[in-house]
Amino acid sequence: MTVDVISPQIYLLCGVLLFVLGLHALVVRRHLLLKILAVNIMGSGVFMLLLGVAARGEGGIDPVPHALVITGIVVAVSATAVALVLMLKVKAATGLARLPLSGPED
Amino acid sequence: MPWMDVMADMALAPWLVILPLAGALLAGLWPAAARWWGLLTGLLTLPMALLLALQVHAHGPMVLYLGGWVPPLGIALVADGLASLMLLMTAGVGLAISLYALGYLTGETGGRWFWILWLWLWAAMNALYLSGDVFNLYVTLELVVLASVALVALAGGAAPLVAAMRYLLVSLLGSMAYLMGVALLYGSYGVLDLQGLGAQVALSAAPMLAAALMTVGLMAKSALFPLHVWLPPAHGSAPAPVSAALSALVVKVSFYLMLRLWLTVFPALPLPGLDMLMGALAMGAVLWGGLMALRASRLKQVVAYSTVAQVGYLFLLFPFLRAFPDGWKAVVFFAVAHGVAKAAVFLAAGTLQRAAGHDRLADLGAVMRGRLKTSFALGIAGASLVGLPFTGGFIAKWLLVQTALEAGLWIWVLMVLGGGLLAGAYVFRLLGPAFQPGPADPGQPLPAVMEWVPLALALLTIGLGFAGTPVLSLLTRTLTGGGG
Amino acid sequence: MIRRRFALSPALLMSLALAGLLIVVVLDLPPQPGLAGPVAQAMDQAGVGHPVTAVLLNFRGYDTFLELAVLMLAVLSIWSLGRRDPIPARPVQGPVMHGTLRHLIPVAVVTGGYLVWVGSSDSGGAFQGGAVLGAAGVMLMLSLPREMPMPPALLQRLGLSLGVFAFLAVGTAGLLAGHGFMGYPPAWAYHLILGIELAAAVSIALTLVLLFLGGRSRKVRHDR
Amino acid sequence: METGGHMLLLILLSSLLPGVAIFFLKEQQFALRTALNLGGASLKFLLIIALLVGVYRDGKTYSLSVNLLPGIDLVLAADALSLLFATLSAVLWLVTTIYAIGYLEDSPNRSRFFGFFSLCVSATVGIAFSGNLITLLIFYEILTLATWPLVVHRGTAESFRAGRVYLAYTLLGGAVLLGAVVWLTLLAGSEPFAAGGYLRDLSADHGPVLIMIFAMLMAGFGVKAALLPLHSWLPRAMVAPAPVSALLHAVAVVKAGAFGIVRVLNDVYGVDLAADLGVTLPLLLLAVLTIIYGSVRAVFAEDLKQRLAFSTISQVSYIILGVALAGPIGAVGGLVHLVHQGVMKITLFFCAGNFAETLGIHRVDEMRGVGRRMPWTMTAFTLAALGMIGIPPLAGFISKWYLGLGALEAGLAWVTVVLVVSSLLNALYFLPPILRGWFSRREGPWPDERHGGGRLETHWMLLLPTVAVATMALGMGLLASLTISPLYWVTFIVEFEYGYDHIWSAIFEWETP
Repeated sequence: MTVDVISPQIYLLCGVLLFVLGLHALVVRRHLLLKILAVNIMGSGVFMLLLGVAARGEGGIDPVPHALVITGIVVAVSATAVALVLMLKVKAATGLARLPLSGPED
Repeated sequence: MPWMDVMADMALAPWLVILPLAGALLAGLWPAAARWWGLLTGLLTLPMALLLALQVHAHGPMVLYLGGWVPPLGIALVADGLASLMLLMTAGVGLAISLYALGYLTGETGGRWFWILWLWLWAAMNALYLSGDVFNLYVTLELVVLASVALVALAGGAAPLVAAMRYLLVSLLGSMAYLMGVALLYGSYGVLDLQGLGAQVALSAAPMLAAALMTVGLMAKSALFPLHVWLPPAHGSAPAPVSAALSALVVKVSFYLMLRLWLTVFPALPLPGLDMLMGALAMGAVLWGGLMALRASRLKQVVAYSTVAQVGYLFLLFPFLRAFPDGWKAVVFFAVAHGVAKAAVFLAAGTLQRAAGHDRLADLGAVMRGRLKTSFALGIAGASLVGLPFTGGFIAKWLLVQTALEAGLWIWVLMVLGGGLLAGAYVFRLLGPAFQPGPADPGQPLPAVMEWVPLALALLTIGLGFAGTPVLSLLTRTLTGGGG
Repeated sequence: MIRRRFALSPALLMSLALAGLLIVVVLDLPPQPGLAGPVAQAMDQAGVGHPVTAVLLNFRGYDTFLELAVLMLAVLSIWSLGRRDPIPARPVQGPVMHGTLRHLIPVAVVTGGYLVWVGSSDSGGAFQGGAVLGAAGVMLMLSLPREMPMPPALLQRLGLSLGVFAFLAVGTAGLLAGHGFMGYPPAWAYHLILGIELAAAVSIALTLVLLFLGGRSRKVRHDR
Repeated sequence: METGGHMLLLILLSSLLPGVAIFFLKEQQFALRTALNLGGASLKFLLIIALLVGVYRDGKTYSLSVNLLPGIDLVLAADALSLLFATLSAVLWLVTTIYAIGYLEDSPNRSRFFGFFSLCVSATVGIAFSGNLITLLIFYEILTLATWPLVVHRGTAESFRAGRVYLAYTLLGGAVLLGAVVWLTLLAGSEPFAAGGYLRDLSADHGPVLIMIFAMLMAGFGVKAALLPLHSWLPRAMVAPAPVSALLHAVAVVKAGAFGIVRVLNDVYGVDLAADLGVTLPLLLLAVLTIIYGSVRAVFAEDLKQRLAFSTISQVSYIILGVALAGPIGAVGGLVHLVHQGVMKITLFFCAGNFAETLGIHRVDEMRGVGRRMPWTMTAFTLAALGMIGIPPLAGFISKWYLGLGALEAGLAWVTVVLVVSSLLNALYFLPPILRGWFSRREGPWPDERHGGGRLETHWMLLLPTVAVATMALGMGLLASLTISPLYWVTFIVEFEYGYDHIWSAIFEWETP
């Protein structure tokens, strides 16, 4: 009984934790691969939060957040793939898999 | 008019998604004919957008339930005054960009990718403007980001690639923040449609946090100072049609979404400090963008920094919204006027760059004298950026000053007027080379369309100078939130 | 190292503050059933038996349609980046890999197909099925790049756009037939949804493989 | 109210369309360009004559309005004051066009020059016919846009510097003006100009705000009118070609500023309200300061065009002084000086241009003996300069006479002292060139003689306009009592503004008590 009540809350908490972890890494890490992973971790956090939200209802599991998560995962996969290829292109062009500290002004 | 009654029953809104998307798919399948699919799309979409705007103006907002499923279960397409105005601007500028690209991209294999990605971008922007659902908006937003990142990277070379990467990461960060906001909203109210959320959102912690996350996320996407770093290299080094599309249209997308959220979902929320924060950043953008535009030595760099500056005005939205319920209309008119003028300036810059073979400002005099139509386009559209009379920019500036004065917000009056002075300084600097002594030389031979399209857009900015009343009246047909 | 840790502290503080805010808000979310009720009520007109599939392919079919579009656009974006490096060839010696693949791939195809079909009534669907099929494709690419014939470009593009095309065609047909954009006639809903799911699964599988390839091809091209 | 709006539109288009067409002409298409220039200028002149006939003989009203924003229209209308300014612009444009064609013979970028020249005149006429403050603001800003290319026309580093300064001042002025006009529109709506103003009802609640707005409006218009702290763009803008200096200084830019001030004082605030708010006295003081300052600087300027520029700074403030006296007689003096100064100053600039173009004379000390070499030009110069000083019966005397009477009427006798001092200073800077020109003997060759050996002293296209405007300047003074004279016209305007049956009744009112 207690487990049933608590478990959605744990999903919610873990979701928040993943989101913030990812956010922190995205800001702090400089290697592009780590940044891309960080975005993915943020995404996982939100998805977990959504699943936790879906499990709270009294009228059974809410299917809409599940559908949202599936859509969200696909979107995240697409963006990740583009980001990875772009990272490789940046590495090929600049020799570094990280962004220069300030923008090139000219 | 009888045909107007017939039109009233027709569902036009879906076609504004179907047409460009079909164009994009066909262009992807037959890349060799991509340019013609692009042209066809532009020619069909503009009248459709015009009809939709007339329809909305005559009959009020149109809401279409997709698949017949009424929200909150289904997703609605909402074509109201705001959406149809943005669609119309996109269609007008989009057609101009397409026509221009026909001349600009001849014989380049890279041109094919431009057409495919550009049509995708167009479809994505239209889908976003019409969407009435916070999660669906997230998906459309990602479509816009992917298409525009690919367009930025299209130029190749280190600077555009780094800019594209930076843009993508900032956008993804923004998307995640937005998505977190969606999750919080759904967790609080169990619905996703804008109207349904707007009816329920009341002052409490979860929607406040959601609003903050979504707003900050979208702010990051729209290159507001100090998150603008990727913009000048991206917009400055891309091919001219891409620069025009990015600066004139894509920048407005996240602005639109922010406005939509605050009009429909969050009107009941006061966010203390947000207006001042946004206003301060806007001020920073106007000053920094203006000063950098004054310093830049290349034509397209100047124009790109001008975009950084003008994005600042868009964020006057927050102080205005807080002070004055109708204040957003001035900002929307500004967005439209800027869209048309900036597209004209970027396309004219592209023509001059092609003709001269470079875009070093100091050495452009001969080509500017040799290509009068383009120089005039640059001058007229530049006047609109400054806010000189008989252009849309003047009406926009008037409305901004009027709104700020009406709300008693002196500091923004000063900012708008001062920003106009900075714009004046860099626009006249752009035009300066034309007046240096020397011969007139049209430079490389170019297709006529590359001269006529910027001029047509510049004349459109003059048209906007007389369109204040109809545009504002269209904007009164905008759905706003009930405020629970 | 110590200096670096000091430099990080503002970001850390911000993250912690956000975490605190989020936790407080999340734990305080009011209990509400979400859309479980409306979905359950509409299931008899949905054409499929599983609520998640009904949401994905019918109630919020437009989301799914745009999501297929995102996938396709990702591939196009990657192609537009124009990578010219070849796929790293790792021909595996010995019978183990080949033998495994020979058994695994038919299983994956059957499993993927089943997942698509079962999605209408149970857990599963185009994405799950497409993902399994895509995984099979990725394995093939990893192990047999030299022997694997790549389909012609037009076929690749067709397969890639199949899902979006099918969705767009059905959606537009609904609009023209008076059921509204993205609307199905209730009697046909099941068949149309299954058709879209199949087309989508094929596109998704192909897309995943192409995303994995990341714009590379089997041969080095020297046209840059 | 919409009667005859097309007339006003035609008058605008008669310079706008030829202007746009001229831009796209090739440099060597001399005949077509000249035909467009002169055709446009003559057409505009004839149209304005027709308008005058329509207004005064047939009693028609002309107006045209185009909607800009809800409640805000772009209004063109013809009243007496606008007709005065428009006629002045049209006449002087015609002569300046002829002069410019002769002056710029064989110089590069003539199509561009005449294109912007025509835009400039269109903007000026637009200012003249503006029926409300917003329209005035719009055309005022367009004027900025159209004159900058003329200032930088020569393309030298110096002209770009002058252009930058010009832009900095005028754009800043435009921004302040925009703020003021928006503010006023928020308070009072976009009312048409009305004799006596339309703000009386607001003064009770919004007195301080109205004063603030007035200050902003004066700053905005004061930039172009070269009021004291805002004047320093003008002498620098002298790098422009002589016809530009002539047009900018005589009509377009500085007069647009002065005209705006007159409009605000007469037809927006109304003289009574302005006097009640206590804003006329500071304006008067500023005008007085500018008059003295400009004259003093002119005395010390050795470059002829610089001297004329500082003289302009001083003389334009006579107009402002006149309306700031807040009485009918002073207003007559100010407004009539709008015309008189325009004609006299354009004569002087034409002469300066002739000296420079024919003999290479740029400095006052180079003018020795020029009277013998160029007697016609020197006569024109002398007439205009003596007029400026205010020697009876020349035009400038009439202005100063009415200004003096106006000052006495307003009980500000000290202003007459200022007028006298200023006239002395005028004499101090105008007499030396006249005396040198006529009575000194030239030693050695001219600095740069170009038009030698012809029957005329210089190109006929330079000489004819000069003589024509000099004759006008003379005529305006000698024939001031005729019904077609500017004085009569101005008297009519002022009677309307102040609601008198006859201007002299004002004088009697002032004399009898």
